[in-house]
Amino acid sequence: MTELNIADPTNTSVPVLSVSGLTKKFPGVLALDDVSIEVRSGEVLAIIGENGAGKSTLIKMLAGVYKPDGGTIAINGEVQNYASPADALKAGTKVVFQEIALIPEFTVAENIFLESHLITRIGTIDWPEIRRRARDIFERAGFALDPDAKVGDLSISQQQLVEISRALAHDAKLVIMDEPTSSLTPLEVRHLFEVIERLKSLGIAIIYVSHKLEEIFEISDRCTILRDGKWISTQPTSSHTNDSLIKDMVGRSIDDLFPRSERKFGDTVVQVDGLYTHNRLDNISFNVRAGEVLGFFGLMGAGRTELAKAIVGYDPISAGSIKINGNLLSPHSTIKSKSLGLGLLSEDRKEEGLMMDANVTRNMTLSALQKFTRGGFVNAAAETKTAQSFVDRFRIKLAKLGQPIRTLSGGNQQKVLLSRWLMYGLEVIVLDEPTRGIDVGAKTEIFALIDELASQGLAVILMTSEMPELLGLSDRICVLAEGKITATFETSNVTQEEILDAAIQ
Amino acid sequence: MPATESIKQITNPIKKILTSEVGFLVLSLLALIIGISSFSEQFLSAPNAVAILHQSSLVLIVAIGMTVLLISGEVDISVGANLAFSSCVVMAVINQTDSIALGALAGIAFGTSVGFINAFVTTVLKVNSLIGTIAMMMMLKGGVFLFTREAIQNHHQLPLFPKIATGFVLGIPVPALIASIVAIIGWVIMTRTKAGRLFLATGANQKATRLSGYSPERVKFAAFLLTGALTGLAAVILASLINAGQPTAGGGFELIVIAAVLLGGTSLMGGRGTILGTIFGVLILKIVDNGIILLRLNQDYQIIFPGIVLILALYMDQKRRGTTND
Amino acid sequence: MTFKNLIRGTISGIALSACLAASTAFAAEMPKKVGYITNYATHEWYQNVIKGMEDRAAQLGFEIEVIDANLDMAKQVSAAEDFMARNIDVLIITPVNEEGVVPILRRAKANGVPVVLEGNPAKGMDVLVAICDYDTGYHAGVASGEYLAAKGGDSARVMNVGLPLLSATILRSNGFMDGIRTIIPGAELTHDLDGAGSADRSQEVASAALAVDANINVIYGINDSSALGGLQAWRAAGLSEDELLVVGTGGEGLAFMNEMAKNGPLQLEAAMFPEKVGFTAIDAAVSMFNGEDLPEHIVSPTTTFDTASLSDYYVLTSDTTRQIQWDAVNALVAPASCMKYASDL
Amino acid sequence: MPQSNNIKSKFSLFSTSRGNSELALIVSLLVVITIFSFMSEYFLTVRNLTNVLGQASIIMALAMGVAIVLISGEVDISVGSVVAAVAIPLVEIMNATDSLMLGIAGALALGLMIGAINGYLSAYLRINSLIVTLGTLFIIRGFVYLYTGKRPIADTGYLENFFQLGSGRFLDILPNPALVAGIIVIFFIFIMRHTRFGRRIYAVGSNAEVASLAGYNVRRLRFYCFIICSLLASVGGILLSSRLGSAIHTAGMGYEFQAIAAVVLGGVSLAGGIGSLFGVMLGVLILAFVSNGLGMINLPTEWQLVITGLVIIAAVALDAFKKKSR
Repeated sequence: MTELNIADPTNTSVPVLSVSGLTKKFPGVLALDDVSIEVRSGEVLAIIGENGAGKSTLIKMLAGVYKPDGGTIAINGEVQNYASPADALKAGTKVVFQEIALIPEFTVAENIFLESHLITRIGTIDWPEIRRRARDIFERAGFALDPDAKVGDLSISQQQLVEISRALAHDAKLVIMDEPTSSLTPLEVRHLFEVIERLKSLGIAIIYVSHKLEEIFEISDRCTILRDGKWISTQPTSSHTNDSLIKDMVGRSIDDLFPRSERKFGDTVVQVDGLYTHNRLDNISFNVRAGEVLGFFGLMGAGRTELAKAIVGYDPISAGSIKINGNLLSPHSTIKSKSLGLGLLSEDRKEEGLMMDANVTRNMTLSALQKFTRGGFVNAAAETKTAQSFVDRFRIKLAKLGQPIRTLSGGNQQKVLLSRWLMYGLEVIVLDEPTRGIDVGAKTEIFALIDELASQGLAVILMTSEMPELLGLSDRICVLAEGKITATFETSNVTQEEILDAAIQ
Repeated sequence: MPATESIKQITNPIKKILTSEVGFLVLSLLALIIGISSFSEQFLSAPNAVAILHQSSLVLIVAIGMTVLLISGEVDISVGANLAFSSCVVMAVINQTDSIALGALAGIAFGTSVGFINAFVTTVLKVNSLIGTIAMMMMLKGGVFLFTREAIQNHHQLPLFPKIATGFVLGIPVPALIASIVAIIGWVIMTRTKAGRLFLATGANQKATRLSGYSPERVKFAAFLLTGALTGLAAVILASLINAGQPTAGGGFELIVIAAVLLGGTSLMGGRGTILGTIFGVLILKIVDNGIILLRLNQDYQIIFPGIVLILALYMDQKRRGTTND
Repeated sequence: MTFKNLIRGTISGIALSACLAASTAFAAEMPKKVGYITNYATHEWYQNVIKGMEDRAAQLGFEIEVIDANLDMAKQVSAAEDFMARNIDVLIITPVNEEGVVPILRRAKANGVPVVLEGNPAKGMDVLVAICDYDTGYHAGVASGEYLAAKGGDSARVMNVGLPLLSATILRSNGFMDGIRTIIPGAELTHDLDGAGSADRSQEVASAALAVDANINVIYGINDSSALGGLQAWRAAGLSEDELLVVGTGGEGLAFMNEMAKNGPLQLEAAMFPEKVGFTAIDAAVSMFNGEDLPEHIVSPTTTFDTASLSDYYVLTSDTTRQIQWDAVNALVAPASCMKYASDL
Repeated sequence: MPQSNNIKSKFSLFSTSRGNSELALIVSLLVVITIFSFMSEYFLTVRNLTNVLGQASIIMALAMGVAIVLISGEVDISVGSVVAAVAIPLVEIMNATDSLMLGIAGALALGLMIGAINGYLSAYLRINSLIVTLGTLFIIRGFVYLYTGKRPIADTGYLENFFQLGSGRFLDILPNPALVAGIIVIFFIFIMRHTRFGRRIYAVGSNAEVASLAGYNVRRLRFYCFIICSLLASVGGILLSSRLGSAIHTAGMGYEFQAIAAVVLGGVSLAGGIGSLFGVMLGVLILAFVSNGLGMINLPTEWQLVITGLVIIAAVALDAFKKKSR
């Protein structure tokens, strides 16, 4: 760890990681089928693929979570046989999962030594040594972290740094990052890339898993593509184009990610005036017309989700007014907002959207139940018929309507949740990160759906941290920073730089 | 591993039949009936059936409310103490007014108001319902003795009152008839109405339910009120059965009710459960209870068996579903 | 044997009452503070015991403080500690459990606090004021046998709604069966049930038992709740009440009085006069305070009365209150010792 | 004891929210003591205060165990029955061998076995621990009744050290049970703060998946927590038995509710991962002093129940309110 040898990515010594013929079966599915990869010291290997391509199965085997059914994993040429994630870490592999694996109640320093708290001679925990070692790591890696801070109080990007510090504390030779930027702001992404460069310079091999193609081009040296559990290709990233990557990933080419039909704006539907919440939003005012997509862009913590939840009556407001077609949202509740035709598609499908054990129909008809209800009784036949029509219309892939929603893919789950509101019939829909954790194929379909809804006259408020999505879908863009709207643009005459400038204020 | 599980379910048709919500319970019940009746011929006699129905009725009425409440993601430990207090209220009001109807109404109203306070403490004061209703149980157990120092008798000797619970309509004991009506209404609510959907939705995902334009607090409020009202109704029957209001009644009642509901397959975490399952859960527990007396076993087994049955049932349920709590 | 016992008991009982009366009447010193740790203050029995104590203490001009162990032995030990911390003069205890109270007696002795036990004897005690549970059941059994015989019956099939949790209640049940067999030797214990001492549970278990075999003619309850719960089960089963005899025990509240007023199956009540127990316990406490010698067991009288003689002992003064007839109760004589104790079980 | 700024800051009274809730508990305890000191002249005496420490010792031992299980993300409500069960081998072995130590060993062995059963069913078979321990609560009590025939088992040898354990005082001032409970409290506060084992329990309760990724054997850790809990309940059972000089079949009934109430009052989250044993100790003492004080001022049981219930609801509601406004 102390030696800082600058690795040459092209050297021919033993690779840090060499995987050969790795196979994993689950009952009825071949999740990973004979995959071989190699990563060398100081190299970034990107792994891309749609959801279900086998990326997470591969990572989990490298992390020691799953046991392979076939093939080998070798670190520095030594074949490994992991019984647990702790073994993988001992062998030098550290995975930074998308869902950060830290204990929020513990301090930064304690989390770094979570695997094995440093102890004194008598076996008690050596707190001073833990703090000292944590500080050493931060100094060496250049992280601005406080060892005594509680992890639960840190931002996601700071928590990632804690995770990376864990890798350094254990002299990891291979760091695997699973969708590390999905919750990061552009600025934080820049910081992360600097950290990755520093890790490379420390001779650490990196596997970088992401959906975001522009990041792949920027950070990775080589790129492995998986599809349906199979290895498709491994090439220097520079030999790829955007289109060639997408084509290899989905097995077909996607001509246009963001279809845009002709939109006709109607009257103003949403009027928000001087909105405040007690801890975040600060004098928010805007209007949205029928058939218009208003995009809200902001860095992490700028208040996008807070705004989304406040305008639909989910979270309380301290001042200001929200009017839908001139009707005041009062009392401030989701019951009232729904009656005014305003609804939110939450960013957190699992926590705030799905009823995991319930079936597809039940999930889809939750908001629109009243439509099938006469005198309190639900007409199940009408309900099923309507649900089926939405399944057909949005091409939701499922075996039967009665299957539990947890068995659907993320993209199909999202379509069900969108159907939940469309079945009800909204005037305004608030979409908070509508494509988070959804693969490219399904994303395109959802983009098209949003476009179609707008062209049919729905007012759309889109909260997003993804620049292409923002620019591809919105008619106008509001930029949020620290709970305030710092700028409003027409999408047709704005650049990414202008938007970022406004967001960083 | 959700994906594999679904495949397991689809690929194994035999397992699929066994995973039907009540299949396992029906089999257990049949096994019990056959087992006990082969040792005791009185088991299947009419008087014994009536005795089982009487006793099951009280538990079932409250268990229907508890099922709805657990499905909504909350619990009420105070039902036993509420039962005792409400039965005293029933008898006291009958003594005051000479009206059985007013007494019954007062009992149900009292039970409901306890449910109201539980709902308030849980949904407004945001106290965990397990803790809040344990505290309510303590307060009711104390409060009932502030209300009456001793069992309240049927002072005016209204002969009609004790006859309600011991009477028959169309050959069916009245309590069983009332319990059946309650169970049918409960079943209709949970399977056929919007309200039932909202109880399930609230328990399955409270945040999603709120975002879908409903108030989970109101839903839970309704579930607590329902549980309280049904406890009051059970108290009317109890008072009629023993022809008195008994402040010490209902000891351990909450545990039997909850055990029966859980045995019936309702999830402690909310969002899953059926009225049909609860009916079988109650019958199984009460038949075991009855069988122990019938077979002249040591009555101490009456607390051992439910414990074993409960653990076993949950284990089997988990095996059948192929899920764990991990 | 039993007859002899009875005679002996009667004589010494009279002597004792006289001695107690004398001691309290002439006692120069009254304790300032007497503490009573009851078993279960919310039960009617103990409420009437406490009432008797309060009335007697008021007569003698001091106050009594009560702490309720609420059926928790640990709480009883704590209560004893609390009383001793408050420098109580005499401690009266109704043990939640006769073994669990032994260390308290030892500690009280070490602290020089005299202790009167009520209800159950325990090792290391100085004095016990109690009714005789076995005797009470026994005499009720004899009376039942006589009642049945008088009606021309020669068989008794008994459902005992018991409470095997406590030794006192086991003694009552055993006494009842032994007593009834002195008149009807072939009396049979058809059902021996655990009704948990509560009306609702008694009703439940009795219902199940009657479903098995409803061919009984006597229901014995170890307390009034058990007897009435058994009777309600009988009614719920829709059986004829003509040939049924119900025998209650305790006479602690109003429930049995209401039922007896109907002149239905509840014809006999084994009354235990909790007020008298409290009264006697206070007198014993005063004697202890003055260092007088007392017999180890002071028996508080019980008797079995029927619907006709009920009013000799208790009169309803309103819907919710009753008045004990002290003259009649004080005229009852108690034996010096019981026929059987818990230690004989 | 290794001390660092980190730990100091974590547990100092003013710097963190955790510290705040402990401070609030200390203040509450002082308020309770002050109020009762004015209401009864005997309350604020060395004798009474030390008495209360002795009286609280049993619930204290139980609460420590329950808290550790709750922190690990599970729950154990069988502790009340364990208290009664372990007294049986304790007294039986003592009577047979005249050795207190052998008796204690027997009691702890039974506690270990019960803990292992609870732990195996909950941690390894992954049956919901609330239901498992609800089941064993019934089962153990039932077997206690069966074995004892509902008769007390006396310490026939009158072992002096057995009496002294429950009723003697250390240095003539501190009741021995309080000394035992104090040692347990200090030992486990230390374990939970300063050993890998303790920190791992917190991690498991906070997020079992993260803990598993960090290489912890989550199931085994939880299994150990159940064993610790049962062993501590056994210590409670031994202390109670020594105070009673016998094994009593009804001992410990309802103690599970008292222990959980104290643990939650002490700031342990029912969801796991959060809470300190120091807070739990304060929670136990608050309830013990309230109970003692109410007895000192001669308040009847019914009022004590009502007030204890109100105290619990108020404390938990206040805590929920604080969390919300944060």
